[in-house]
Amino acid sequence: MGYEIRKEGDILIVRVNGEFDLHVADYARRDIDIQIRAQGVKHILFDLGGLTFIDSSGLGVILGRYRKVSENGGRAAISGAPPNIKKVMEISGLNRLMPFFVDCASAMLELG
Amino acid sequence: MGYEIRKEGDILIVRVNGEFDLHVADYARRDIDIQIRAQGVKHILFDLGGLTFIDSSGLGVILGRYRKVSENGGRAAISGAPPNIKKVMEISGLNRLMPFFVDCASAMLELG
Amino acid sequence: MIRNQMRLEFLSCSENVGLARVAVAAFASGVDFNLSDLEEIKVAVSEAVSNAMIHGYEGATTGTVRLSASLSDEALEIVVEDDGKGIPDVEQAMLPGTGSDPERLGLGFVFMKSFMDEVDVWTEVGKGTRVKLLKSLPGNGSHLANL
Amino acid sequence: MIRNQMRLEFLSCSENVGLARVAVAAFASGVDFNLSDLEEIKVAVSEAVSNAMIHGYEGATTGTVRLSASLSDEALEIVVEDDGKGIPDVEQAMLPGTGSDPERLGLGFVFMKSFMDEVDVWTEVGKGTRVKLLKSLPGNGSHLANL
Ligand SMILES: Nc1ncnc2c1ncn2[C@@H]1O[C@H](COP(=O)(O)OP(=O)(O)O)[C@@H](O)[C@H]1O
Ligand SMILES: Nc1ncnc2c1ncn2[C@@H]1O[C@H](COP(=O)(O)OP(=O)(O)O)[C@@H](O)[C@H]1O
Repeated sequence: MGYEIRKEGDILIVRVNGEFDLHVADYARRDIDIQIRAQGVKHILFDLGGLTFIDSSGLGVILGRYRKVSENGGRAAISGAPPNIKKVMEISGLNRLMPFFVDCASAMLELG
Repeated sequence: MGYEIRKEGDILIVRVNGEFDLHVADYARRDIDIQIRAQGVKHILFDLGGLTFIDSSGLGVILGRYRKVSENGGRAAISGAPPNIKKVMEISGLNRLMPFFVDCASAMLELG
Repeated sequence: MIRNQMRLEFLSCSENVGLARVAVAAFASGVDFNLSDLEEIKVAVSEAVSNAMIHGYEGATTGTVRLSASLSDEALEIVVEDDGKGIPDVEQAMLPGTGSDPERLGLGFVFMKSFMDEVDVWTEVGKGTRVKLLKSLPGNGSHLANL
Repeated sequence: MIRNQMRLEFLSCSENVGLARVAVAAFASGVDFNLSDLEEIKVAVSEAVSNAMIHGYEGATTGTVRLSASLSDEALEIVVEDDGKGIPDVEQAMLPGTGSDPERLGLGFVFMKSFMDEVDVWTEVGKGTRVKLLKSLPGNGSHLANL
Protein backbone atom coordinates (compact mmCIF):
# COMPACT_ATOMS: atom_id res chain seq x y z
CA MET A 1 0.00 0.00 0.00
CA GLY A 2 0.98 3.61 -0.53
CA TYR A 3 3.81 4.99 -2.57
CA GLU A 4 7.56 5.57 -2.44
CA ILE A 5 9.40 8.47 -4.04
CA ARG A 6 13.10 8.38 -4.82
CA LYS A 7 15.57 10.20 -7.05
CA GLU A 8 18.05 8.71 -9.54
CA GLY A 9 20.12 11.25 -11.52
CA ASP A 10 17.64 13.79 -12.85
CA ILE A 11 14.69 11.39 -12.68
CA LEU A 12 12.11 11.25 -9.90
CA ILE A 13 10.88 7.66 -9.55
CA VAL A 14 7.44 7.28 -8.00
CA ARG A 15 6.44 3.75 -7.14
CA VAL A 16 2.74 3.37 -6.36
CA ASN A 17 1.58 0.15 -4.73
CA GLY A 18 -1.92 -1.18 -4.15
CA GLU A 19 -4.86 1.03 -5.06
CA PHE A 20 -4.34 4.43 -6.69
CA ASP A 21 -7.67 6.15 -6.06
CA LEU A 22 -8.97 9.46 -4.69
CA HIS A 23 -7.71 8.70 -1.20
CA VAL A 24 -4.13 8.11 -2.30
CA ALA A 25 -4.28 10.79 -5.02
CA ASP A 26 -4.64 13.72 -2.63
CA TYR A 27 -1.53 12.79 -0.64
CA ALA A 28 0.51 11.58 -3.60
CA ARG A 29 -0.06 14.74 -5.64
CA ARG A 30 1.21 16.96 -2.83
CA ASP A 31 4.20 14.77 -1.93
CA ILE A 32 5.34 14.36 -5.54
CA ASP A 33 5.15 18.10 -6.22
CA ILE A 34 7.17 18.82 -3.09
CA GLN A 35 9.82 16.33 -4.22
CA ILE A 36 9.94 17.61 -7.82
CA ARG A 37 10.82 21.01 -6.45
CA ALA A 38 13.09 19.88 -3.63
CA GLN A 39 15.09 17.39 -5.68
CA GLY A 40 15.37 19.57 -8.78
CA VAL A 41 14.62 16.65 -11.10
CA LYS A 42 13.79 16.98 -14.78
CA HIS A 43 11.97 13.74 -15.64
CA ILE A 44 9.44 11.60 -13.81
CA LEU A 45 8.91 7.85 -13.93
CA PHE A 46 5.82 6.16 -12.50
CA ASP A 47 6.73 2.61 -11.52
CA LEU A 48 3.35 0.84 -11.41
CA GLY A 49 4.61 -2.73 -10.95
CA GLY A 50 2.86 -3.03 -7.58
CA LEU A 51 -0.42 -1.43 -8.59
CA THR A 52 -3.65 -3.42 -8.25
CA PHE A 53 -6.20 -0.70 -9.05
CA ILE A 54 -6.37 2.70 -10.71
CA ASP A 55 -9.24 5.02 -11.57
CA SER A 56 -9.45 8.52 -13.03
CA SER A 57 -8.30 10.12 -9.76
CA GLY A 58 -5.02 8.20 -9.93
CA LEU A 59 -4.67 8.88 -13.64
CA GLY A 60 -5.26 12.57 -12.95
CA VAL A 61 -2.22 12.67 -10.69
CA ILE A 62 -0.07 11.08 -13.39
CA LEU A 63 -1.40 13.44 -16.06
CA GLY A 64 -0.85 16.48 -13.83
CA ARG A 65 2.79 15.49 -13.15
CA TYR A 66 3.31 14.81 -16.87
CA ARG A 67 2.18 18.38 -17.61
CA LYS A 68 4.39 19.78 -14.87
CA VAL A 69 7.64 18.18 -16.05
CA SER A 70 6.76 18.80 -19.73
CA GLU A 71 6.51 22.56 -19.08
CA ASN A 72 10.13 22.45 -17.97
CA GLY A 73 11.30 20.38 -20.94
CA GLY A 74 11.28 17.10 -19.02
CA ARG A 75 9.62 13.80 -19.92
CA ALA A 76 7.34 11.35 -18.13
CA ALA A 77 7.11 7.59 -18.46
CA ILE A 78 5.28 4.58 -17.03
CA SER A 79 6.83 1.24 -16.19
CA GLY A 80 5.60 -2.19 -15.17
CA ALA A 81 1.84 -1.51 -15.43
CA PRO A 82 -0.09 -4.80 -15.03
CA PRO A 83 -2.54 -5.64 -17.87
CA ASN A 84 -5.71 -4.44 -16.09
CA ILE A 85 -4.06 -1.12 -15.24
CA LYS A 86 -2.75 -0.74 -18.77
CA LYS A 87 -6.24 -1.21 -20.15
CA VAL A 88 -7.68 1.61 -18.04
CA MET A 89 -4.76 3.82 -19.08
CA GLU A 90 -5.38 3.08 -22.74
CA ILE A 91 -9.03 4.09 -22.48
CA SER A 92 -7.88 7.33 -20.86
CA GLY A 93 -5.48 8.00 -23.75
CA LEU A 94 -2.58 8.50 -21.34
CA ASN A 95 -0.55 6.02 -23.37
CA ARG A 96 -0.53 8.51 -26.25
CA LEU A 97 1.12 11.12 -24.05
CA MET A 98 3.88 9.10 -22.45
CA PRO A 99 5.76 5.88 -23.22
CA PHE A 100 5.12 2.59 -21.39
CA PHE A 101 8.02 0.29 -20.46
CA VAL A 102 7.94 -3.27 -19.18
CA ASP A 103 10.16 -2.45 -16.24
CA CYS A 104 11.86 0.31 -14.36
CA ALA A 105 15.33 -0.40 -15.78
CA SER A 106 14.36 -0.06 -19.44
CA ALA A 107 12.43 3.11 -18.67
CA MET A 108 15.50 4.57 -16.92
CA LEU A 109 17.67 3.80 -19.94
CA GLU A 110 15.28 5.71 -22.17
CA LEU A 111 14.74 8.72 -19.91
CA GLY A 112 18.26 8.98 -18.55
CA MET B 1 -13.00 -21.31 -2.42
CA GLY B 2 -15.36 -24.12 -1.53
CA TYR B 3 -14.50 -27.64 -0.53
CA GLU B 4 -13.44 -30.98 -1.99
CA ILE B 5 -14.41 -34.37 -0.64
CA ARG B 6 -12.50 -37.54 -1.43
CA LYS B 7 -12.06 -41.03 -0.01
CA GLU B 8 -8.84 -42.84 0.90
CA GLY B 9 -9.28 -46.28 2.40
CA ASP B 10 -11.87 -45.93 5.15
CA ILE B 11 -11.19 -42.23 5.61
CA LEU B 12 -13.25 -39.39 4.14
CA ILE B 13 -10.98 -36.42 3.49
CA VAL B 14 -12.71 -33.06 3.39
CA ARG B 15 -10.58 -30.17 2.23
CA VAL B 16 -12.13 -26.80 2.92
CA ASN B 17 -10.62 -23.76 1.19
CA GLY B 18 -11.23 -20.07 1.75
CA GLU B 19 -13.90 -19.05 4.23
CA PHE B 20 -15.83 -21.63 6.23
CA ASP B 21 -18.88 -19.66 7.38
CA LEU B 22 -22.67 -20.04 7.43
CA HIS B 23 -22.89 -19.89 3.65
CA VAL B 24 -20.47 -22.74 3.09
CA ALA B 25 -21.67 -24.67 6.17
CA ASP B 26 -25.15 -25.37 4.83
CA TYR B 27 -23.86 -26.96 1.64
CA ALA B 28 -20.86 -28.67 3.19
CA ARG B 29 -22.89 -30.34 5.94
CA ARG B 30 -25.28 -31.91 3.43
CA ASP B 31 -22.58 -32.98 0.97
CA ILE B 32 -20.35 -34.51 3.62
CA ASP B 33 -23.22 -36.49 5.15
CA ILE B 34 -24.18 -37.83 1.72
CA GLN B 35 -20.59 -38.93 1.12
CA ILE B 36 -20.17 -40.51 4.58
CA ARG B 37 -23.14 -42.73 3.79
CA ALA B 38 -22.36 -43.33 0.11
CA GLN B 39 -18.67 -44.12 0.58
CA GLY B 40 -19.15 -46.21 3.72
CA VAL B 41 -16.16 -44.56 5.43
CA LYS B 42 -15.33 -44.89 9.11
CA HIS B 43 -13.10 -41.91 9.85
CA ILE B 44 -13.11 -38.30 8.76
CA LEU B 45 -10.22 -35.92 8.22
CA PHE B 46 -10.69 -32.18 7.80
CA ASP B 47 -7.80 -30.82 5.76
CA LEU B 48 -7.80 -27.11 6.59
CA GLY B 49 -4.55 -26.13 4.89
CA GLY B 50 -6.36 -23.78 2.50
CA LEU B 51 -8.65 -22.18 5.06
CA THR B 52 -8.51 -18.40 5.58
CA PHE B 53 -11.48 -17.94 7.93
CA ILE B 54 -13.70 -19.98 10.25
CA ASP B 55 -16.47 -19.05 12.67
CA SER B 56 -18.84 -21.06 14.84
CA SER B 57 -20.96 -22.11 11.83
CA GLY B 58 -17.94 -23.82 10.25
CA LEU B 59 -16.88 -25.30 13.57
CA GLY B 60 -20.42 -26.61 14.03
CA VAL B 61 -20.12 -28.63 10.82
CA ILE B 62 -16.86 -30.16 12.03
CA LEU B 63 -18.30 -30.94 15.47
CA GLY B 64 -21.42 -32.50 13.94
CA ARG B 65 -19.36 -34.79 11.67
CA TYR B 66 -17.12 -35.69 14.62
CA ARG B 67 -20.22 -36.83 16.52
CA LYS B 68 -21.52 -38.75 13.53
CA VAL B 69 -18.39 -40.83 12.93
CA SER B 70 -17.82 -41.27 16.69
CA GLU B 71 -21.23 -42.89 17.06
CA ASN B 72 -20.06 -45.55 14.63
CA GLY B 73 -16.73 -46.08 16.34
CA GLY B 74 -14.80 -43.89 13.89
CA ARG B 75 -12.45 -41.02 14.61
CA ALA B 76 -12.11 -37.44 13.38
CA ALA B 77 -8.98 -35.34 12.91
CA ILE B 78 -7.87 -31.93 11.68
CA SER B 79 -4.80 -31.23 9.56
CA GLY B 80 -2.92 -28.19 8.36
CA ALA B 81 -4.93 -25.55 10.24
CA PRO B 82 -3.22 -22.13 9.90
CA PRO B 83 -2.45 -20.33 13.21
CA ASN B 84 -5.45 -17.96 13.15
CA ILE B 85 -7.83 -20.87 12.49
CA LYS B 86 -6.20 -22.95 15.21
CA LYS B 87 -6.73 -20.15 17.70
CA VAL B 88 -10.47 -20.00 17.04
CA MET B 89 -10.64 -23.79 17.32
CA GLU B 90 -8.86 -23.73 20.64
CA ILE B 91 -11.33 -21.23 22.08
CA SER B 92 -14.13 -23.51 20.92
CA GLY B 93 -12.53 -26.48 22.70
CA LEU B 94 -12.67 -28.57 19.51
CA ASN B 95 -8.98 -29.36 19.96
CA ARG B 96 -9.86 -31.35 23.08
CA LEU B 97 -12.17 -33.59 21.04
CA MET B 98 -9.99 -34.41 18.08
CA PRO B 99 -6.28 -34.41 17.30
CA PHE B 100 -4.58 -31.74 15.18
CA PHE B 101 -1.84 -32.69 12.68
CA VAL B 102 0.53 -30.44 10.77
CA ASP B 103 -0.34 -32.02 7.44
CA CYS B 104 -2.65 -34.43 5.72
CA ALA B 105 -0.05 -37.22 5.45
CA SER B 106 0.70 -37.45 9.17
CA ALA B 107 -3.01 -37.38 9.98
CA MET B 108 -3.60 -40.27 7.52
CA LEU B 109 -0.87 -42.31 9.18
CA GLU B 110 -2.56 -41.87 12.54
CA LEU B 111 -6.14 -42.50 11.42
CA GLY B 112 -5.39 -45.24 8.87
CA MET C 1 -15.44 12.41 18.25
CA ILE C 2 -16.67 10.27 15.35
CA ARG C 3 -13.96 9.87 12.73
CA ASN C 4 -15.85 7.74 10.26
CA GLN C 5 -19.20 6.06 9.94
CA MET C 6 -21.03 3.61 7.71
CA ARG C 7 -24.32 1.76 7.56
CA LEU C 8 -24.92 -1.41 5.60
CA GLU C 9 -28.25 -3.13 5.04
CA PHE C 10 -28.65 -6.48 3.33
CA LEU C 11 -31.00 -9.41 2.89
CA SER C 12 -30.77 -12.29 5.35
CA CYS C 13 -29.27 -14.76 2.91
CA SER C 14 -26.13 -16.51 3.98
CA GLU C 15 -23.95 -15.23 1.14
CA ASN C 16 -24.18 -11.80 2.74
CA VAL C 17 -22.31 -12.86 5.88
CA GLY C 18 -19.12 -12.55 3.84
CA LEU C 19 -20.20 -9.13 2.59
CA ALA C 20 -20.63 -7.94 6.20
CA ARG C 21 -17.16 -9.19 7.16
CA VAL C 22 -15.48 -7.64 4.15
CA ALA C 23 -17.21 -4.28 4.64
CA VAL C 24 -16.22 -4.11 8.31
CA ALA C 25 -12.65 -5.12 7.50
CA ALA C 26 -12.43 -2.42 4.82
CA PHE C 27 -13.98 0.11 7.17
CA ALA C 28 -11.49 -0.78 9.91
CA SER C 29 -8.51 -0.81 7.54
CA GLY C 30 -7.75 2.83 8.31
CA VAL C 31 -7.01 1.90 11.93
CA ASP C 32 -3.72 0.28 12.85
CA PHE C 33 -5.36 -2.86 14.22
CA ASN C 34 -2.98 -5.76 13.84
CA LEU C 35 -3.91 -8.71 11.64
CA SER C 36 -5.03 -10.82 14.56
CA ASP C 37 -7.32 -8.04 15.86
CA LEU C 38 -8.87 -7.74 12.41
CA GLU C 39 -9.40 -11.51 12.24
CA GLU C 40 -11.13 -11.42 15.60
CA ILE C 41 -13.38 -8.53 14.62
CA LYS C 42 -14.35 -10.48 11.51
CA VAL C 43 -15.27 -13.54 13.56
CA ALA C 44 -17.39 -11.46 15.96
CA VAL C 45 -19.23 -9.75 13.08
CA SER C 46 -19.74 -13.10 11.39
CA GLU C 47 -21.33 -14.52 14.56
CA ALA C 48 -23.68 -11.58 15.11
CA VAL C 49 -24.80 -11.48 11.48
CA SER C 50 -25.20 -15.28 11.27
CA ASN C 51 -27.32 -15.20 14.44
CA ALA C 52 -29.60 -12.56 12.93
CA MET C 53 -30.11 -14.83 9.92
CA ILE C 54 -30.41 -18.23 11.59
CA HIS C 55 -32.12 -17.31 14.84
CA GLY C 56 -33.65 -13.88 14.26
CA TYR C 57 -35.19 -14.70 10.87
CA GLU C 58 -35.12 -18.48 11.40
CA GLY C 59 -33.44 -19.02 8.05
CA ALA C 60 -35.86 -16.92 5.99
CA THR C 61 -33.90 -15.05 3.32
CA THR C 62 -36.30 -12.13 3.04
CA GLY C 63 -35.42 -10.38 6.29
CA THR C 64 -33.21 -7.32 6.45
CA VAL C 65 -30.06 -7.22 8.54
CA ARG C 66 -28.66 -3.79 9.42
CA LEU C 67 -25.06 -3.25 10.34
CA SER C 68 -23.55 0.04 11.33
CA ALA C 69 -19.98 0.85 12.19
CA SER C 70 -18.46 3.95 13.62
CA LEU C 71 -14.96 4.87 14.47
CA SER C 72 -14.07 7.33 17.21
CA ASP C 73 -10.66 8.19 18.60
CA GLU C 74 -11.19 5.50 21.23
CA ALA C 75 -13.00 2.59 19.64
CA LEU C 76 -14.58 0.82 16.71
CA GLU C 77 -18.26 0.28 17.43
CA ILE C 78 -20.33 -2.15 15.38
CA VAL C 79 -24.07 -2.63 15.73
CA VAL C 80 -25.89 -5.58 14.13
CA GLU C 81 -29.67 -5.43 14.10
CA ASP C 82 -32.55 -7.62 12.93
CA ASP C 83 -36.34 -7.34 13.07
CA GLY C 84 -36.67 -11.02 13.86
CA LYS C 85 -38.09 -13.10 16.64
CA GLY C 86 -36.00 -11.73 19.53
CA ILE C 87 -34.43 -13.59 22.46
CA PRO C 88 -36.70 -14.50 25.42
CA ASP C 89 -33.83 -14.94 27.90
CA VAL C 90 -30.65 -13.10 26.94
CA GLU C 91 -28.60 -14.11 29.97
CA GLN C 92 -29.28 -17.74 29.31
CA ALA C 93 -28.64 -17.32 25.55
CA MET C 94 -25.22 -15.84 26.23
CA LEU C 95 -24.02 -18.90 28.15
CA PRO C 96 -21.84 -21.30 26.14
CA GLY C 97 -23.48 -24.31 24.58
CA THR C 98 -27.07 -23.35 25.34
CA GLY C 99 -28.08 -22.96 21.71
CA SER C 100 -31.20 -24.61 20.39
CA ASP C 101 -29.63 -26.34 17.37
CA PRO C 102 -27.53 -29.51 17.88
CA GLU C 103 -25.60 -28.63 14.70
CA ARG C 104 -24.47 -25.37 16.31
CA LEU C 105 -21.91 -24.97 19.07
CA GLY C 106 -23.73 -22.35 21.10
CA LEU C 107 -20.49 -20.38 21.01
CA GLY C 108 -21.54 -17.35 18.97
CA PHE C 109 -21.82 -15.03 21.98
CA VAL C 110 -18.76 -16.63 23.57
CA PHE C 111 -16.70 -15.71 20.49
CA MET C 112 -18.13 -12.19 20.43
CA LYS C 113 -17.22 -11.75 24.08
CA SER C 114 -13.72 -13.21 23.77
CA PHE C 115 -12.88 -11.19 20.66
CA MET C 116 -14.42 -7.80 21.46
CA ASP C 117 -13.99 -5.52 24.45
CA GLU C 118 -17.69 -5.04 25.00
CA VAL C 119 -20.83 -6.87 23.87
CA ASP C 120 -24.29 -5.47 24.58
CA VAL C 121 -27.60 -6.97 23.54
CA TRP C 122 -31.02 -5.31 23.31
CA THR C 123 -33.87 -7.56 22.30
CA GLU C 124 -37.64 -7.71 22.33
CA VAL C 125 -39.52 -10.91 21.62
CA GLY C 126 -41.37 -10.60 18.32
CA LYS C 127 -39.59 -7.35 17.50
CA GLY C 128 -35.93 -8.07 16.97
CA THR C 129 -32.42 -8.02 18.34
CA ARG C 130 -29.62 -5.50 18.40
CA VAL C 131 -26.06 -6.46 19.26
CA LYS C 132 -23.42 -3.84 19.92
CA LEU C 133 -19.79 -4.91 19.58
CA LEU C 134 -17.05 -2.60 20.75
CA LYS C 135 -13.32 -2.90 20.14
CA SER C 136 -10.95 -0.39 21.71
CA LEU C 137 -8.40 1.07 19.35
CA PRO C 138 -4.80 -0.11 19.74
CA GLY C 139 -3.12 1.81 22.53
CA ASN C 140 -6.48 2.82 23.98
CA GLY C 141 -6.43 0.66 27.08
CA SER C 142 -8.42 -2.29 25.80
CA HIS C 143 -7.47 -4.09 29.04
CA LEU C 144 -9.47 -1.53 30.99
CA ALA C 145 -12.57 -2.15 28.93
CA ASN C 146 -12.40 -5.76 30.01
CA LEU C 147 -12.78 -4.93 33.71
CA MET D 1 -36.77 -11.18 -9.79
CA ILE D 2 -34.40 -9.68 -7.23
CA ARG D 3 -31.91 -12.27 -6.03
CA ASN D 4 -29.98 -10.16 -3.58
CA GLN D 5 -29.90 -6.61 -2.36
CA MET D 6 -27.79 -4.31 -0.21
CA ARG D 7 -27.57 -0.68 0.79
CA LEU D 8 -24.46 1.04 2.05
CA GLU D 9 -24.23 4.54 3.47
CA PHE D 10 -21.01 6.26 4.40
CA LEU D 11 -19.39 9.63 5.05
CA SER D 12 -17.91 11.51 2.11
CA CYS D 13 -14.30 11.06 3.14
CA SER D 14 -11.95 9.65 0.55
CA GLU D 15 -10.97 6.54 2.51
CA ASN D 16 -14.53 5.28 1.96
CA VAL D 17 -14.10 5.02 -1.81
CA GLY D 18 -12.21 1.78 -1.16
CA LEU D 19 -14.99 0.57 1.15
CA ALA D 20 -17.54 1.11 -1.63
CA ARG D 21 -15.44 -0.86 -4.13
CA VAL D 22 -14.82 -3.72 -1.75
CA ALA D 23 -18.49 -3.97 -0.75
CA VAL D 24 -19.66 -4.04 -4.37
CA ALA D 25 -17.01 -6.62 -5.28
CA ALA D 26 -18.09 -8.83 -2.36
CA PHE D 27 -21.74 -8.36 -3.28
CA ALA D 28 -21.03 -9.32 -6.90
CA SER D 29 -18.83 -12.27 -5.97
CA GLY D 30 -21.78 -14.65 -6.13
CA VAL D 31 -22.14 -13.94 -9.86
CA ASP D 32 -19.78 -15.58 -12.34
CA PHE D 33 -18.44 -12.27 -13.61
CA ASN D 34 -14.92 -12.77 -14.86
CA LEU D 35 -12.05 -10.94 -13.22
CA SER D 36 -11.93 -8.26 -15.85
CA ASP D 37 -15.67 -7.55 -15.49
CA LEU D 38 -15.21 -7.23 -11.74
CA GLU D 39 -12.28 -4.84 -12.25
CA GLU D 40 -14.39 -2.71 -14.54
CA ILE D 41 -17.32 -2.61 -12.13
CA LYS D 42 -14.92 -1.49 -9.41
CA VAL D 43 -13.59 1.34 -11.57
CA ALA D 44 -17.13 2.50 -12.41
CA VAL D 45 -18.17 2.47 -8.72
CA SER D 46 -14.99 4.28 -7.78
CA GLU D 47 -15.74 7.04 -10.31
CA ALA D 48 -19.34 7.53 -9.21
CA VAL D 49 -18.45 7.59 -5.51
CA SER D 50 -15.44 9.87 -6.03
CA ASN D 51 -17.64 12.28 -8.01
CA ALA D 52 -20.17 12.41 -5.17
CA MET D 53 -17.34 13.34 -2.80
CA ILE D 54 -15.35 15.78 -4.94
CA HIS D 55 -18.08 17.42 -6.96
CA GLY D 56 -21.29 16.72 -5.06
CA TYR D 57 -19.95 17.64 -1.64
CA GLU D 58 -17.03 19.71 -2.99
CA GLY D 59 -14.58 17.88 -0.78
CA ALA D 60 -16.51 18.27 2.48
CA THR D 61 -16.16 15.08 4.51
CA THR D 62 -19.45 15.45 6.39
CA GLY D 63 -21.78 14.53 3.53
CA THR D 64 -23.43 11.14 3.22
CA VAL D 65 -23.00 8.98 0.14
CA ARG D 66 -25.57 6.23 -0.41
CA LEU D 67 -24.86 3.20 -2.53
CA SER D 68 -27.32 0.45 -3.25
CA ALA D 69 -26.82 -2.70 -5.23
CA SER D 70 -29.29 -5.28 -6.40
CA LEU D 71 -28.90 -8.44 -8.32
CA SER D 72 -31.61 -9.85 -10.56
CA ASP D 73 -31.43 -12.78 -12.94
CA GLU D 74 -30.47 -10.34 -15.68
CA ALA D 75 -28.24 -7.68 -14.22
CA LEU D 76 -26.31 -6.09 -11.40
CA GLU D 77 -27.68 -2.62 -10.71
CA ILE D 78 -25.75 -0.12 -8.63
CA VAL D 79 -27.06 3.28 -7.58
CA VAL D 80 -24.79 5.96 -6.11
CA GLU D 81 -26.48 8.97 -4.58
CA ASP D 82 -25.44 12.21 -2.90
CA ASP D 83 -27.32 15.20 -1.47
CA GLY D 84 -24.74 17.59 -2.86
CA LYS D 85 -24.73 20.47 -5.27
CA GLY D 86 -26.11 18.71 -8.34
CA ILE D 87 -25.09 19.06 -12.01
CA PRO D 88 -26.46 22.04 -13.96
CA ASP D 89 -25.87 20.48 -17.40
CA VAL D 90 -25.66 16.69 -17.38
CA GLU D 91 -25.18 16.23 -21.12
CA GLN D 92 -22.22 18.56 -21.09
CA ALA D 93 -20.83 16.96 -17.89
CA MET D 94 -20.87 13.53 -19.50
CA LEU D 95 -18.63 14.60 -22.39
CA PRO D 96 -14.97 13.62 -22.01
CA GLY D 97 -12.58 16.22 -20.67
CA THR D 98 -15.15 18.82 -19.69
CA GLY D 99 -14.46 18.63 -16.00
CA SER D 100 -13.92 21.76 -13.97
CA ASP D 101 -10.66 20.73 -12.28
CA PRO D 102 -7.38 20.81 -14.27
CA GLU D 103 -6.06 18.03 -12.00
CA ARG D 104 -8.86 15.72 -13.13
CA LEU D 105 -9.21 14.05 -16.51
CA GLY D 106 -12.90 14.61 -16.99
CA LEU D 107 -13.12 10.90 -17.74
CA GLY D 108 -15.25 9.69 -14.82
CA PHE D 109 -18.43 9.37 -16.85
CA VAL D 110 -16.47 8.07 -19.85
CA PHE D 111 -15.16 5.21 -17.68
CA MET D 112 -18.62 4.50 -16.26
CA LYS D 113 -20.03 4.34 -19.79
CA SER D 114 -17.23 2.19 -21.21
CA PHE D 115 -17.31 -0.28 -18.32
CA MET D 116 -21.03 -0.62 -17.64
CA ASP D 117 -23.92 -1.50 -19.95
CA GLU D 118 -26.07 1.41 -18.89
CA VAL D 119 -25.44 4.69 -17.06
CA ASP D 120 -28.31 6.95 -16.03
CA VAL D 121 -28.06 10.21 -14.14
CA TRP D 122 -30.75 12.07 -12.22
CA THR D 123 -29.73 15.36 -10.72
CA GLU D 124 -31.20 18.54 -9.31
CA VAL D 125 -29.08 21.61 -8.66
CA GLY D 126 -28.82 22.21 -4.93
CA LYS D 127 -30.43 18.86 -4.14
CA GLY D 128 -28.07 16.12 -5.26
CA THR D 129 -27.17 13.54 -7.85
CA ARG D 130 -28.09 9.92 -8.44
CA VAL D 131 -26.14 7.72 -10.82
CA LYS D 132 -27.46 4.31 -11.86
CA LEU D 133 -24.92 1.84 -13.21
CA LEU D 134 -26.11 -1.36 -14.80
CA LYS D 135 -24.07 -4.40 -15.79
CA SER D 136 -25.76 -7.31 -17.54
CA LEU D 137 -24.95 -10.71 -16.11
CA PRO D 138 -22.63 -12.94 -18.13
CA GLY D 139 -24.59 -14.72 -20.83
CA ASN D 140 -27.39 -12.18 -20.58
CA GLY D 141 -26.83 -10.39 -23.86
CA SER D 142 -24.75 -7.49 -22.58
CA HIS D 143 -24.15 -6.55 -26.24
CA LEU D 144 -27.89 -5.88 -26.59
CA ALA D 145 -27.89 -3.52 -23.63
CA ASN D 146 -25.36 -1.42 -25.51
CA LEU D 147 -27.73 -0.73 -28.42
N1 LIG E 1 -30.38 -12.36 16.58
C1 LIG E 1 -30.96 -13.33 17.32
N2 LIG E 1 -32.30 -13.50 17.28
C2 LIG E 1 -32.91 -14.46 18.01
N3 LIG E 1 -32.25 -15.32 18.83
C3 LIG E 1 -30.91 -15.21 18.91
C4 LIG E 1 -30.21 -14.22 18.17
N4 LIG E 1 -28.89 -14.34 18.46
C5 LIG E 1 -28.80 -15.36 19.35
N5 LIG E 1 -29.99 -15.90 19.63
C6 LIG E 1 -30.30 -17.00 20.58
O1 LIG E 1 -29.19 -17.16 21.42
C7 LIG E 1 -28.69 -18.50 21.35
C8 LIG E 1 -27.18 -18.52 21.55
O2 LIG E 1 -26.53 -17.91 20.46
P1 LIG E 1 -25.03 -18.26 20.12
O3 LIG E 1 -24.21 -18.09 21.36
O4 LIG E 1 -24.63 -17.44 18.95
O5 LIG E 1 -25.03 -19.79 19.77
P2 LIG E 1 -25.58 -20.58 18.48
O6 LIG E 1 -25.86 -19.59 17.39
O7 LIG E 1 -24.49 -21.50 18.13
O8 LIG E 1 -26.83 -21.28 18.94
C9 LIG E 1 -29.14 -19.01 20.01
O9 LIG E 1 -29.24 -20.41 19.96
C10 LIG E 1 -30.50 -18.34 19.86
O10 LIG E 1 -31.49 -19.07 20.53
N1 LIG F 1 -22.11 13.75 -8.07
C1 LIG F 1 -21.85 14.91 -8.73
N2 LIG F 1 -22.25 16.10 -8.21
C2 LIG F 1 -22.01 17.27 -8.84
N3 LIG F 1 -21.34 17.35 -10.01
C3 LIG F 1 -20.91 16.22 -10.59
C4 LIG F 1 -21.14 14.94 -9.98
N4 LIG F 1 -20.59 13.99 -10.79
C5 LIG F 1 -20.07 14.66 -11.84
N5 LIG F 1 -20.25 15.99 -11.74
C6 LIG F 1 -19.83 17.05 -12.72
O1 LIG F 1 -19.57 16.41 -13.95
C7 LIG F 1 -18.23 16.69 -14.39
C8 LIG F 1 -17.66 15.49 -15.16
O2 LIG F 1 -17.47 14.40 -14.31
P1 LIG F 1 -16.42 13.26 -14.67
O3 LIG F 1 -16.70 12.77 -16.06
O4 LIG F 1 -16.46 12.24 -13.61
O5 LIG F 1 -15.02 14.00 -14.70
P2 LIG F 1 -14.10 14.57 -13.52
O6 LIG F 1 -14.59 14.04 -12.21
O7 LIG F 1 -12.74 14.09 -13.86
O8 LIG F 1 -14.23 16.06 -13.61
C9 LIG F 1 -17.48 17.03 -13.13
O9 LIG F 1 -16.38 17.84 -13.38
C10 LIG F 1 -18.56 17.74 -12.30
O10 LIG F 1 -18.63 19.11 -12.68
